[in-house]
Amino acid sequence: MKEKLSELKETVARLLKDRTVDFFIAYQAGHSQVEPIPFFLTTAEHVENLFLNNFCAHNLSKYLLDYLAGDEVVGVLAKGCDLRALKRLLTDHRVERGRVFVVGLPCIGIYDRKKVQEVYPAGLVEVVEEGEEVILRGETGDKRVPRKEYLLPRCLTCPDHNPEFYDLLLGEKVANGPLAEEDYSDVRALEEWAPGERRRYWTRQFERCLRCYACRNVCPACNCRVCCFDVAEPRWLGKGTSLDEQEMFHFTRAMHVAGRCTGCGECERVCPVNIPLMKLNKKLAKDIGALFHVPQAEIPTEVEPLGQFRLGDPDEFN
Amino acid sequence: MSKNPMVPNPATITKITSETGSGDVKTFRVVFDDPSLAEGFTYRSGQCAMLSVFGVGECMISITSTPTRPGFLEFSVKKVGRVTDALHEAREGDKIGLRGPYGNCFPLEKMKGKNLVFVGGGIGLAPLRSLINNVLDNRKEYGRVDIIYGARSPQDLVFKEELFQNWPKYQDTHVYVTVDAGDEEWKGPVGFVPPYLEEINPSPEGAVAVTCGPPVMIKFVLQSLAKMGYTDDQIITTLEMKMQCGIGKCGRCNIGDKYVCVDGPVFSVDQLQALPDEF
Amino acid sequence: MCWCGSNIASTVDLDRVQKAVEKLTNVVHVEQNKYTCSEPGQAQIVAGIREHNLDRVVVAACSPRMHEKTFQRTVAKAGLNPYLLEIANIREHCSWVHTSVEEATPKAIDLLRAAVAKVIRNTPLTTSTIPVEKRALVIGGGIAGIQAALDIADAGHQVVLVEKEPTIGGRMAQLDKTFPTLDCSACILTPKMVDAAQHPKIRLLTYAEIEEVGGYIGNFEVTIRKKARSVNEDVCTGCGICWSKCPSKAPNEFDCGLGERKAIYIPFPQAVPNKPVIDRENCRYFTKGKCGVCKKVCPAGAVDFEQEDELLRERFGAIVVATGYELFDHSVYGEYGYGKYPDVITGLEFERLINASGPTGGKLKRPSDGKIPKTVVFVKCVGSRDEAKGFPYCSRTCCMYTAKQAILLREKMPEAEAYVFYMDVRTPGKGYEEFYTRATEEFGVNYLRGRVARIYPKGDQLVVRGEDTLVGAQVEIEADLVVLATAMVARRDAAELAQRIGFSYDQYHFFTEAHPKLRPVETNTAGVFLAGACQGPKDIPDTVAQASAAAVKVAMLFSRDELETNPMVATVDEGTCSGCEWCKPTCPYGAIDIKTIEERVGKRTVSRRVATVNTGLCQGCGACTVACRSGAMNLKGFTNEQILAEVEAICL
Amino acid sequence: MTKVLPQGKLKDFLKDTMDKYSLVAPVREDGVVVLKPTADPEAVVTDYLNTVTSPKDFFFPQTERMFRFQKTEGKIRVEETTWQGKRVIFGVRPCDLGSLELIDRVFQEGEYEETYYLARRENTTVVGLACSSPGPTCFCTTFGITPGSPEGADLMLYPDGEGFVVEVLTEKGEALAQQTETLLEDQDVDLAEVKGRFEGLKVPLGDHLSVDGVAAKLDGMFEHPVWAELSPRCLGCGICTYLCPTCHCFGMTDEVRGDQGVRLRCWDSCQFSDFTRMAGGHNPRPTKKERVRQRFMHKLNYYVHRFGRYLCTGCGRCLEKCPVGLTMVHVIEKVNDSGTREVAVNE
Amino acid sequence: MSVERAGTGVSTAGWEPKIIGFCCNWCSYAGADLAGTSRIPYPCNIRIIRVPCSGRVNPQFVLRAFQRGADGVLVAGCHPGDCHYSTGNYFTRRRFLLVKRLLEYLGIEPRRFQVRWISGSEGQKFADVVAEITEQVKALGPAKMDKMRDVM
Repeated sequence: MKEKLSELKETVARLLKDRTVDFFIAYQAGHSQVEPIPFFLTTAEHVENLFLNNFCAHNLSKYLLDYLAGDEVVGVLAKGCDLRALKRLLTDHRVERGRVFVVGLPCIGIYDRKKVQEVYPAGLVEVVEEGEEVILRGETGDKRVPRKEYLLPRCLTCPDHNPEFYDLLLGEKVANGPLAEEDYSDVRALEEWAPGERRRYWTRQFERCLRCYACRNVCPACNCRVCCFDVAEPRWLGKGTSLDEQEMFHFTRAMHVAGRCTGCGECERVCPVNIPLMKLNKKLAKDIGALFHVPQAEIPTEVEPLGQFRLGDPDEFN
Repeated sequence: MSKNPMVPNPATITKITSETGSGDVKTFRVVFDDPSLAEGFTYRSGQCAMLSVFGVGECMISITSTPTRPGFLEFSVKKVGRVTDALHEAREGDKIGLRGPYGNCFPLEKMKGKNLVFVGGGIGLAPLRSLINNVLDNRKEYGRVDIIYGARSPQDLVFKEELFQNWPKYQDTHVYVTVDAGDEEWKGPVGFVPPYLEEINPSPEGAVAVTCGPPVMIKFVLQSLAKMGYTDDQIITTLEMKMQCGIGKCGRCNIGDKYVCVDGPVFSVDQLQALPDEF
Repeated sequence: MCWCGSNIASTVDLDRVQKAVEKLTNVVHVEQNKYTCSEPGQAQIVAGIREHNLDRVVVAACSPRMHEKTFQRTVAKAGLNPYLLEIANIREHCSWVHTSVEEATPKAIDLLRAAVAKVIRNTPLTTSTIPVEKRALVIGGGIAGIQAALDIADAGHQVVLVEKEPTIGGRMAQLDKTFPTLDCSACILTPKMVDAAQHPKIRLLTYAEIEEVGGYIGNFEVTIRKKARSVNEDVCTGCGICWSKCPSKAPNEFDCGLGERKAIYIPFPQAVPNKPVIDRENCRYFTKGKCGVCKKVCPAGAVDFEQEDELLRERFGAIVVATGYELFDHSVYGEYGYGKYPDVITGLEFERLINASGPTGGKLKRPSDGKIPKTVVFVKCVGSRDEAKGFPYCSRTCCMYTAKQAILLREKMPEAEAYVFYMDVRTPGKGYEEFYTRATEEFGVNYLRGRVARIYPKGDQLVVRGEDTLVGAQVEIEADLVVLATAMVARRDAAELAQRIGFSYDQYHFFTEAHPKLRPVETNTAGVFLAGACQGPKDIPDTVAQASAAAVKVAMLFSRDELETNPMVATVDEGTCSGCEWCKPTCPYGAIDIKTIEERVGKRTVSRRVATVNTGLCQGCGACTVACRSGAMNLKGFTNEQILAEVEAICL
Repeated sequence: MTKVLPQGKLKDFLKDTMDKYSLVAPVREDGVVVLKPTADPEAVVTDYLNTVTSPKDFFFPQTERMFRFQKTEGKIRVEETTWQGKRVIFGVRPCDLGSLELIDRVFQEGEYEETYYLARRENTTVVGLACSSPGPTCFCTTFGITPGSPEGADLMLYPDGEGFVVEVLTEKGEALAQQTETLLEDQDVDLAEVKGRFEGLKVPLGDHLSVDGVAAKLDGMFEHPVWAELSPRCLGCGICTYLCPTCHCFGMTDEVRGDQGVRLRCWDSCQFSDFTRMAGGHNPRPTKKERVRQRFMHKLNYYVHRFGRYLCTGCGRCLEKCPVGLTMVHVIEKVNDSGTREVAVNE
Repeated sequence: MSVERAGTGVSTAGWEPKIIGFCCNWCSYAGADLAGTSRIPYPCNIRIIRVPCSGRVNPQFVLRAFQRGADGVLVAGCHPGDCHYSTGNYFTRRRFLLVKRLLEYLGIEPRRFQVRWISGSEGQKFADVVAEITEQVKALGPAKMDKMRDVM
C-alpha cells in the first residue's frame, strides 16, 4: 500500500489544483506507524503530509456527513470496505454521489493495531508482506508471523479487495482472494453457551461500556441526522448508566443497524473497552441470512431486510 | 438551605400569571415551603435561581421579582423546552424545587445617582423588571429613568400592567413601548427597538444603559448605544448559556475562563469585549 | 369510572381504585357513575369538564372498541378536543375475565394509571377532508350484488357490478322455488337481473375478477381483469346459433354438473348478459386448433378467438363485497359414502333436478339410472353444527330449504315418501314455522330426530340407517335418493379477496363485519361494505336486506362531497428526519413521499430531503414509525411518547 | 527502616484490606485492564501500564445519585443522599494520583463545594503504584509528574525486587498500613533511594515534550487556524473525556418511577454536540471546531488561569484510545509549532 | 453503583409476574375483548397496551418494558394475511424473529418475550396464551432487569 503513496500524492495534488475536488480526505501519519489518522487536505501543498500504509483502517467516507450543508465536492480515499460504507450512505440517501469523488484504493488487508502492538508495543517501523507471512520490522528486530492472524477481522472475510466503484483507481485492481465464507463461529460458540453464562458474559461487557458513543459515531450505518439516543423526548435512553440502560443502548444500536451493517467492524475497533460489538452485529447478520436469505455480502441492499417481507417468511408465532 | 448546593428546596407555586396572548410566557410566584428559607433567602436583582420540576429536570431562570418586595420570588418563564413545558403545565399549589440564588447582580452601587436607560426586548424584560422595581422602590437614589421595551406583537408584550400603569406613575420615569408588528388595537409605535431607542435618544451624560433581550436585538442595541455616545463601561447586559449545576462545576456555561453561572450573567460591555466570541 | 351496573363494580373495587387514581400527578377529579355511557353518565362528564376546567379525560369503562366514539362526542360537547380522551378498558380486559376483587382491582388501577400517563401526552387532533369519488364497485352478481347495485344506482350513483361468471344471477338463479312462499326463484330474480343490466347507472362486467385494490375510502383504485370471453359483447346479439352448432360438450356448472352444455355457451337461458362465452378448456378450436364452427356461423361476426384478458383501472369511492358462498363438500363424510354414491346428492343438485329448466326438464330422476325415486331421505346439518368434520356454525337456511324440498317432492309426486333426519328444526323467520308445519301436517313429510349413522347401497337402493331419538330406536330406510343439506361455506378464494382489498375474515373465512350487532354491513376497512352470504350463511330475505343496507351505507357516503380523514396519522418531525426513506417501503398505502425543504444553517440556506405523509392515504398503522430509527416518524394518537409512558406507568 | 510488602503477600494485603474496606483494583477483563470493585484478590493484577479507565470513576462516578424525591399528598419530600462507604483504590499510577488533586480544586473551589465528590474523596484511601517501565504513550514528566510521584496517594507502593516498598503519606494511609500491619515487613531499605530511582526513570515522550509557555501562547490562539485544522477528524465521541482522569464535566438527569424519583449526576462530554445546545436551539459551540477548541483550551489555558496548573497529567489514555489521534501530545506539538500571532479566520 | 434498593428483600413467595401485552386494535385487542364478552377467565398478570397494529410495536418498547420491571412481554397481532393494514404484521414477524433471537443471545429467557397471532375471533386463544405465558414466566421467576431501581 505504501508504494501507492506517490501516486496518491500526485493524484490528490492534481484533483485539488484543477478543482475537481474542493478538499480531499485521506491519511496522515499519526503518533506511530500503527496509527495513521484521517487527514483533510484543502490545498495541493498539503500532499507532502499524506501517508499510506497497511494500518490505514479508518473508513473516511463517514466524514462526508459533516459536509452535507455545503456544495463542495469532497474527494475521499476508499478501500473496498470503505466503499461499501459509502454505498451505505448513498443507499440511505444521506450523501449525493455527485458530491463525492472517490479515489479507489485496492487493498489486500489492513493490520490490526492491537494485535501488532501485543508483539511490538512500540517501535514498529514497518510491516513487510511475504505471501502468507508478514515481517514485523521494528527497532528491536524482525518478527515473522502468519499474516492472517494479524489482520483486522473484517479483512479475513473481505468480499471486496477492490472498491465496487470509484472515479479513479490508485494502481491496478488486485485479485480478490478466494471469498471466505462469512465466519459466524464466534456467534455460534456463544449461542451454544448456557443462557445464564451468556447473560453473565454480556452483563460484563455492558457494565464496562462507557457510553462514549464512539461505536455509533464511527459507524457508517449510524448516519441519522439526529440519533434517538440524543433526543430528550421521548427518552429512548436515559443519561444514567445502569445495566439496563447500557443494555437498551446496545440492543437498540444493534437493531438499528440490523440488516444495514456493512460488517466493517469499525465499532469494535474503536471501542476503548473492548466490547465485542461485532458479536451482536454478526448475530443479527447471521439470523438475517438464515431467516430472510439476505447474506451479509449483499448489504447494503436496495430495500433493507427489515423494510420488506415475504409471505413465506418463517413463522413461529402461532 | 441545604448545605449541599445541588439539592433543591421544596417550594410552592402560589400564583400563575399568563403574560402573553399565546400564553407562552407565564410568571410564577413561588414561596419556599420551609418558613426559615422563605424569610432567609436573600438575593439581588440580576441573580438567577434553579427551578426544578421533579422528574423532569431543572432550568436556570432569572429572578424577576425584586428583593425590595420580600415574601415571595417571581420567575417569568417562556415555554422553550422540556422543563419549561412542564412548568407551564403546573397549576397553582403545585410543588417545585428551588435553589440559588446564583450568579452576580446588576451593579446597583455603580448606578446610584445616574440616569438609567433600560432597553428590553421580549422575555428579556424579566431580569430588568427586578432591577426596575428595585430602582423605583428607591426612586430618590437615581436620576431620570427611561424604559424602552419592544416585542414582536402586542400579544407578546409582558408585564403589561407595570409597563402601562405602574411604572409611568413614578416620578421622572418614562416608558416607551414598541412592537415589531401591530394589530388593529395597537395604537402605539411600531418598529424595532434599536431605531426606536435612537429616536428617543436618551443622553449618555451621567447615564448607565442596561439592556436585555434576544441576542440579535442586543447586538443592534449595542451598536445604537455606541452611536449615541455610550461608552462600553456605561452599558450593562446579561448573557444566557445552557446551565446545569449553577455553581461553576459542570463545565457548560464557560466563555473562556469565565463561567456565566458564577461570573455572570451580568456583564458590562467592556467585560464582554475581553471574552472570546463564543456565546 | 363506570360501574357498568354490576358488570364492573362487582369485581373491581372502584372506591379503592379511586383512592389510588386521585393521588396521580395531573389527576384533579375522579368520579364514579353507574352507567357512564348513559345520558346522565355523559352529562356528568360534561359537567365535570366544565366545573374543574379539565383539559384531559380518562373514562374507565368498557372496551374503547365499544364506546370510544361515544365518549369522544361527549367530551367534544364540553368543548374539549375529542382526542384528549383515553379509555381504560376495565370491563372486557378486567372485570369480566378476573373473578376476584383482589385480582381485578390492582389491575384496574394499573390500567387507569397507564391511561392517565397516556392522556397527558395526548394532543388535540383535527380531521382534514378528502374528496369522494361517487362511484361504487359491487363485487359479486348474485342477488346480494344485484340488489345493492340497483339500490345504489337508484340513489343516483354510478355502479360497476363485477361478476366472475359469464352471467349475473348467482346461486338464486339455480334455485327452483323459494321458501316460505314457494314462488319461483327465476320469476322473482330475472326481472331484477334485467333491471340491473338495463339501468343507466349500472355497468355490468361479467366474466371479470378483481385483480388489485389500492387507495382508501372515497378513493379506491381498482384493477379489474376482464377475462377473455372470446365473444365480442358489443356485437353479439345473443341469437344462440353458435351454441346450437358447437360440437363440443362439457358438464354444465350451472346444473351442478348434472347436465351438459356446449363449449360456447350461456349458463342458462335467462342469462344476463345474454352473450355466450367460450370455455377455452373444452373448445376444440383452443384444444386442437381446429374447428371454428361458431365463428363461421355467427351472423354478427362476434366470435373472436384472439381476444385477450383486459385490465381495467377504475376509481371508486366505495366497495360492496357480495361474493356469496359455496356448498360444503360432503365427500369428507364416510358415513354418507364419501360423495361416491351418485344418488346421494346435495340440496342444490336437488333444486336443479326438479327445476323445469334443469337437466331433467323438471322431472325428478335420480342421477344413477334416471329412475323416478319413490323414497327420498333428506339429511340435515351436513357440514354444519359438526366441529369434527365440518364447521361448528349453523348454516341457517338448511332447515327451511329441506322443508321446501320435501314439500316440492310431495307436491310433485304425492306417491313419493319424504323422510327428514334432523337435529333441530330452526325456523326463526317470518312465516317459517308455519311453512314447516305445512310440511309435516299438510304434506306428510316424515321428520325423524336423529343423526344418520350410515348410508350404504343395497341393490339399486340406499339404506339410510339412523336413530330416531324421539322413539329411541334404530331406523333403517331404504331410499332411492338421499338429499344432503350441505352447509353454506365461504368461497375458497374468499380469504385471498379479503387480503387483496384489505379487510378481515373470520376463522371460517367468512368476511368479518365491523361490529356483529351495530355495524353488520361495514367491514373494518372504511368504505368497504358487505352484503349476503359472504359474511355468513343467510337466506334470501336476509341477503336482500343486508344488500339494501350496504347500499344505504354507500349512498350515505356518497351524500357527502368530502370525507373527514382519520386524524391519527403518521407525522414527520422534519428537524429530525434524515430523509433516508426507509419508512417508505413499510407503508401499505404509499402514503410517504420525499420532499425537499430549505433551512438556515449558520448563515446559508441549504436544502435537505425529508419524508412527508399524505394524510389522505395514511391509515395510521404506524409501521413507518418503527422503521424510523431516529423517531422522526411518529403516529398521532399512538406516539412513541405515549406508548413509552404507558409502558412505564404499567410497570410501576 | 522501611516497610516492605513482599510480592507473595500482596493477595493477603488485599484480603486484609477487604476486612475493613471495599476494594477497587485493576482487573483484567476481556483484554483490557479496568479498575473495578472486586472481592477476589486473585483477580487483581499489577502488570499493566495503566488501567484503561481512570480512578476518577470512583470519586466522580459516571452516574451518581444526588437525592431522592417523593411526591405524596400534594407535598414533595427531598432526601439528599451521599455515598456511604469506606473504600480502598489499589494500584493507582502517579499520573492518575496527580489527576485527583486537579479535580479536587474544581470541586472544592469557590463559594460552593461539590459534596458528592468530597464525600467519596474523604472516605477513600488511595494506594498508589509507582511505574517501573513507562510506556510509549506516557508523558507525565511534561507536567512535572514522575513515574515515582506519590502526590495524591495515601499510601504508595514502589515495586522493588521481590516486593513493594511502602510509603505512608497520610493518616488514611497510616490506617490502612495498620490494618495490614502483619503483612508489612520492616526492611533495611532506603526509601529516598528507591523513590529517586523511580523519579529518574526515562519517560521518552514526556521528556521531549515541553508545555512551557503553552498557556500563555494559547491566550492569543482562540481564533487560530489550528483548530479548524485539527477538528475535522474528531468523531465527536466521548472516549477522550470519559477516559481522561482530569475531565469532570457533568449533567443532571431525573429518573422517575411513579411519584418517586431520583436526580442523577452523570458524566457529560464537551465533545458531544448537545452539550451546550440550549432549549431554544442556540448552540454557542455548534461545530466540532468549537468543541475541540474548548477541550484543549480548557486543559491548557482556562484551567491554568483559574488554578495555575495544566489540567493534564500525561497519562496517555487519549494517545492510546482516541481513534483519530486527536491527542494532547498532538495539540501541544501543534501549539508549540504554530506562530504566536493571532490570526483571525473566517469560515 | 452500590446503593441498596429501598424496601428490597422481595421474596418470590408473594411475587406475581407483571406481563405487558401489546395488542393490535383490530385483531388481538378485539380477541381480548371477546375473551371478556365471553367471560373466559385468565390470569390477571397481563396489562394490555392498545396499538393500532402489531407493526407499531417498536422493539425498543419491549425492552423498555423489561427495563421498567416487566417479567414478560407479549406482542399480539392479526394472523399473517389478516392485517387490517394488509402488511403490518409481516414486518412485525421479521422484526421480532430477530428480536427474539437477539434477546435470547443476550441471555434473556426466550419465553419471557413472545409474539402471537390472535384474531378478533380467538377470545379463547387469547385467554389460553395469557395463561400459558403467565405460567411460563411464573416458573422462570422475576426478570429483574430494572437495574436502575437499584440506584433509586
